[in-house]
Amino acid sequence: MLVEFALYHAWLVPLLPALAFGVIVFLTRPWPKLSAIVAVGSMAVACFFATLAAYGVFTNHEFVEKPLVYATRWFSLGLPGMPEVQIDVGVQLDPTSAMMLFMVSFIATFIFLYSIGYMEGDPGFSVFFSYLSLFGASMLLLVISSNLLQMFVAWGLVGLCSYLLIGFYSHKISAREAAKKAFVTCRVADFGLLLGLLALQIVFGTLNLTELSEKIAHFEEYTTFGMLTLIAVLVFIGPIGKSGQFPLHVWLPDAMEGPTPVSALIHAATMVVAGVYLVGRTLFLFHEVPSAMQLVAVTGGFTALFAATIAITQREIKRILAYSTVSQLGYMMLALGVGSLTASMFHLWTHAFFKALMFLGAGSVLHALHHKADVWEMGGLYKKMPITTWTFVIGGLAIAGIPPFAGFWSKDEILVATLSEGHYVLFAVGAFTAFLTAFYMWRMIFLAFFGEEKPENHPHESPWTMTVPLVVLAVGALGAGWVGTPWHNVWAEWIFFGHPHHGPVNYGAMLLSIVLAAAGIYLAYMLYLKDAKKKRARRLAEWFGPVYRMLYNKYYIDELYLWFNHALVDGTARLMYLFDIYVVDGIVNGIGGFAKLSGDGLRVFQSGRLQNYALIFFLGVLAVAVLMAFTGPSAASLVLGGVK
Amino acid sequence: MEFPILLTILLAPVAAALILAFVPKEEHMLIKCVAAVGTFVSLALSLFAYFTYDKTVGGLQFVFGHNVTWIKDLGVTFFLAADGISLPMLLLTNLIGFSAVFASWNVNNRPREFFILLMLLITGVMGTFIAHDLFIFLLFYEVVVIPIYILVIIWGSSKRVTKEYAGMKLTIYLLIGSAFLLVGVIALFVKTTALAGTPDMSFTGLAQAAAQLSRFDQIWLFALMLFGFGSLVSMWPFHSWSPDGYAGAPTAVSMIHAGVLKKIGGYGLVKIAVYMLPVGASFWAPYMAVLGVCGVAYAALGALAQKDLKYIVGYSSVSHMGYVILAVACLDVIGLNGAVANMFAHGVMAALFFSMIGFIYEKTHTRWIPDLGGLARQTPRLAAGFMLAALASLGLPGLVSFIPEFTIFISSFHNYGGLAVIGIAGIIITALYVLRAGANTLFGPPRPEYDHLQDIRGPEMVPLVVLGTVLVVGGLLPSLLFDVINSSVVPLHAAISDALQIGGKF
Amino acid sequence: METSIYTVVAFYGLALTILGAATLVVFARNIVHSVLFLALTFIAMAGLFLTLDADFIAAVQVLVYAGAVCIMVVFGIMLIQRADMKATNLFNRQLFTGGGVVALVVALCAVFAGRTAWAEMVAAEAVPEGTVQFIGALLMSKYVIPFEVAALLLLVALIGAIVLARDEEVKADAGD
Amino acid sequence: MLAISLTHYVVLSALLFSIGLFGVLTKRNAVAVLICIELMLNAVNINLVAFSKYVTPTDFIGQIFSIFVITVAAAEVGVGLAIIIAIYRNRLSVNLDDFDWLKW
Repeated sequence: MLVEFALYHAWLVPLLPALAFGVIVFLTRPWPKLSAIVAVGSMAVACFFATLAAYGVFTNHEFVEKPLVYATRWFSLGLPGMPEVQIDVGVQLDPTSAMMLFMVSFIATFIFLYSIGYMEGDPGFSVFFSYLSLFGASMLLLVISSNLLQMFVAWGLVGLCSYLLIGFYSHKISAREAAKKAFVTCRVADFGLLLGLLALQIVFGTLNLTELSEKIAHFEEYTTFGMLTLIAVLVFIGPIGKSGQFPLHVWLPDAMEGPTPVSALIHAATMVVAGVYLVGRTLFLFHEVPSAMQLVAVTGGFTALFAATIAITQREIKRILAYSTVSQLGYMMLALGVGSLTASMFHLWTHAFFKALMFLGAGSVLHALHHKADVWEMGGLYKKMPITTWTFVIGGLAIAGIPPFAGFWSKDEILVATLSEGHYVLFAVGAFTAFLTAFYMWRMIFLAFFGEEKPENHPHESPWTMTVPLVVLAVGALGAGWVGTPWHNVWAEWIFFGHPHHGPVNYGAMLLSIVLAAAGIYLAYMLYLKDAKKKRARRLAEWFGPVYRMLYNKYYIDELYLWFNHALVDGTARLMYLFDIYVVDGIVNGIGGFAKLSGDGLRVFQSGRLQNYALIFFLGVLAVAVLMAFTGPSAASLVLGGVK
Repeated sequence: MEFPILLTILLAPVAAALILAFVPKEEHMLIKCVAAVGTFVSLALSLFAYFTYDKTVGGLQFVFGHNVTWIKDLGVTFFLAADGISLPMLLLTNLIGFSAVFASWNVNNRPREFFILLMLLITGVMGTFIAHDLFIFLLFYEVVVIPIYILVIIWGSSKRVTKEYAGMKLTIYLLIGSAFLLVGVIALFVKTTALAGTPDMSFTGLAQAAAQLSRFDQIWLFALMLFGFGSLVSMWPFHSWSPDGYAGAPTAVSMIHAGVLKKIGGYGLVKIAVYMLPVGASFWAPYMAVLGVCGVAYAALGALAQKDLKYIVGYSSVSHMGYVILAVACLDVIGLNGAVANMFAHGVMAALFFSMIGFIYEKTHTRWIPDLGGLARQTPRLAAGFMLAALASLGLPGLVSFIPEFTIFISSFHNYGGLAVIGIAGIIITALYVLRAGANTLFGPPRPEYDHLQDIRGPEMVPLVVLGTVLVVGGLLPSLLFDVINSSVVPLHAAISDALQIGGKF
Repeated sequence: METSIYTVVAFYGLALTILGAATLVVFARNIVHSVLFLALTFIAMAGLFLTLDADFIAAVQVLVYAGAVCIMVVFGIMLIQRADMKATNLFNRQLFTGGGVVALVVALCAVFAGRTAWAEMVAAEAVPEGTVQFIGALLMSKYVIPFEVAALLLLVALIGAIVLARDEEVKADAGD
Repeated sequence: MLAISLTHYVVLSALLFSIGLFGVLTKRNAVAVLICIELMLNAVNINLVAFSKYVTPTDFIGQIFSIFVITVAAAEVGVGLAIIIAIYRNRLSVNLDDFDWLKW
């Protein structure tokens, strides 16, 4: 009964946090505690409904083939009977969206809870929770959208929340600039996505997901140019920005300027995977276009490796995690690119748990160390912060891909999918990235939590509101992958594209990934913990000087963009402005000046002297007289205007 | 005879102005209250009209005075009527007019004259939107120009250009535009009268007679009207009055000017030029599209180079009007819908933007971005309003301007392909300059010299509340806006396409 | 029409006097001399009117112009010019342009004069003797209204002249 | 040959008028300009009286007209001199070159 209600009222899930946003902004803002209760409470209720809805979906196999869709008209143009454009808003529930609905609301609930402790005493406490609630609402709306435009709206709103939350410490110039960068970068990507949506609307006349998937399946290309290819590429530009794929990943590391719960929720677990989710939702489109699939896979694989190499050299704890997020998102894209929705969504699911966990852990550390972010300045935290440390270690094991932690199963699934589709190069890239991931993650863990204690630090364990979410997420990081083991893959039975995929268990790949992960951890152990005194790491960095510097400076991509932005865009702008004031306005003022000049010219006759006027008057009389004398009176009367 | 609602809406501010003339000039509070009541009556009635408009029937409603002959020999009647295109504009005028009164709450330099002129200005603008007679339309348009000039040169402010220059430029530009328009209108009237036999100045009458005009006539008449309405709507390259004019004008005038006055151009383009001269419109459409796109890209880049807040919004409004031109150039149902809706959306957003900038200027005495910063800490409500307007300006989904822009994009992408892409790319630049302005004004380290500033409160909140509500509600429920517009755009488009088929094009 | 030799001589003599005196009016450098030559012009003009059988006009000319106007101008000059009377009546900067325009006027008049068939206009009758009674009767009957208007005009001019020429201070006291 | 016809008077009148005009246009002294206007009016009078004699000898139109002209001329001189005196009192000058008040 209740399940039924939740299934058919799934729009309540985003609506509740949206209401919380309104309530906090207009009513409870002066009372921080109350605001927090409203936000967490509404999210918890939303999570409850989401769980029920997800339960309803995952107990009924009909929804796999035929998603539950209910929608209403948002607006339409043209004749009421046969509109030229009709956009619906509605809910589309299928296993993928139900999974996301549950995951987002679940993680959001705990991160909201965590924020109560983390944001304690901040002057913008209520505002923070209002933003968080708005974000929750938008993200949940995005997840259940049945229409691409509706999704785009939610997509824009999560971008807005991301902007507001990154720039939450708005008095810091770095935060302000990071927020702006995030928004503008995503805006560039949204431009592509918007074009893609427009093309879809124009070609297929609808943006409803279900209708589109049917129409595209029966779409035959008549042109050689390939409308579908174009559309697919355009649509993919959106996820490139939102999910931090190369080359639009630059905003994501900077986004760590926001409070840590924000990084955990938005920039690790939920919003950044929206791009992956979108590609997953529109996989019917990409599936028709092999070259677009290729693009997705290559972009994903490259991003995974690229970000991992940068992460090796970074020093700030959240920055390392950010590059790791970029890298993991690359994995998800890679999985989509090779056509495996199963593997991609699986990784998305497990990643949400362990990455949120690690960010919250990092937040706990920062909270304890008063926002000292450099891992080299930490060390030995495990003694004072046991819960944080051990949950963080679980996260580290999960992301490195050590069985039976969650990350192992999903990463293995991706690698196997890549291999089985015959992408050997991408497989190699993925495998190497797995090694790098294990290495840089454990580098960070060894440096921050183990090793020698630094006397100037006075860490302490965080309050229960912060540790409870850590423990819950650690359980998730441990067990979330068990639903998709190769031996009994429940996950693949529910979430797939086309038909469920059941390959044989690939022990070779599994073994390889375990070995690589272990090797990475061991290497990190050797370099940073066991022989830390020998300063091998420093010497290594010196040997590879230019490479190290290039990695440390993130391949100078930020500088390139900065140059592009300042020199080209601003330069053109200034040029245009000068053009405007000197040429366009010059012409306008020139016309005005011409009028003034001719006035000045005629002023000579307006001397103000009586006799001068008399002279001119007589000249006029003479002219009329001459006219009459030499042309006759009729012509003169014509000139004089009908004087008879 | 039913209640003459349009006439009442039109005359409420006039009545307020008349009462104001008898209020002692020292009674500042009373003066402002009278102005507020006058505009509120109009606002309430126009809301009522908007929501009682029968969308299923469409067409002209609330007809008044179609049989009140005014000038018999010219066929002029005092014909007031509203349809789905004029109602949003009327509502917009009143929303902004009402907010503008409160945005000028702190005007203490000769407030009585200020508010009388403001009331006349609002009346003139409303008149243009509900007139269904071309002569009356032009008459109300001329009523608008004079108060604007006086308001700018007395209550304006001099920055890069002096307020006298700004006021002069604004007025002369508008008058030149209207002079060309007048020539076009007279030529149209003379030609249609010759064709139809009896003089008729009503829109419908002119349109019916104009259908028989030759293709050549339609083309040059449309060119005149395009120039006239184009310079009014700040179509590139006839836009340069707009940034200077707004920068020089007092807040309320900037609000009304950017919010609604500019829209008279777009409205006239749709409801007069395109409606009466469809063949000419289809000839000029590609050129219009090019000018529209030029305007979008050019003005967006221009805004990027600005450091004065009002100049940014001034250029931004030129850029947004580029979208309107582009949409009108599409000449289809989606584009025309988008054009009208975008005018509404931009009006609300620009008015909110200008009112917030007005408050910033009033409090800090500067609009120069490098001198500002960190205001979000000292004046959070002001910052919220500013950001709301900024986000609407960059077309954030969920706010009122997104769906209109989206419909414009559909239609222009469909009709003009690559050209439209350049226009759509404008959203990136828009985001860049809007966010830059917002960030540098509101965020960053707070400045100690602004610590004493008071946040907006009381009457000053009205523009934020009224316009902000419209921004959000219009964004969440676009059908509120589009159903009304659509009910009149569909028949208008049907008339156009009929004419085009007879004209042998298409 | 035949004219007596005396009339011819009188005409040419008077015409030369008029033109000569008028030229001297314009070219004299002393304004008082100009006025004296003006008086001479007026008197010669009165003679010319006699040759035109307009004795009444001739009388009026002598009375009004040579008498009243000249005296009035002299008084005016006396009120204005206080210093040396030499070089009080010079040309301004547009001497040559003015001369050019005048030359054009003369030329044009010549053209018109040459073109017009004067002889056709001339009526056969002669002017009756004693014009005064005729003019008097006409002024009191047919032209009575213009006559009265002229009287009114003179009255207005009289008052106007007094008001204008009054002293500033007196005006300030009496007026505002 | 010796006959004095209408043409003679007309030519005389034209010449006198031209002299007067020349004076009006070129004299610097306001009084002189006034005098020259009198010359022009007199030239007109010659014309009027001459036409009265030769064209309408019995109607006296021209003569009566010239009486009115003389009346107006007298009034004009009176008012004109008054104006000149008033100006002189204000500006201590009757030099027309000093005055360019006819423009704003």
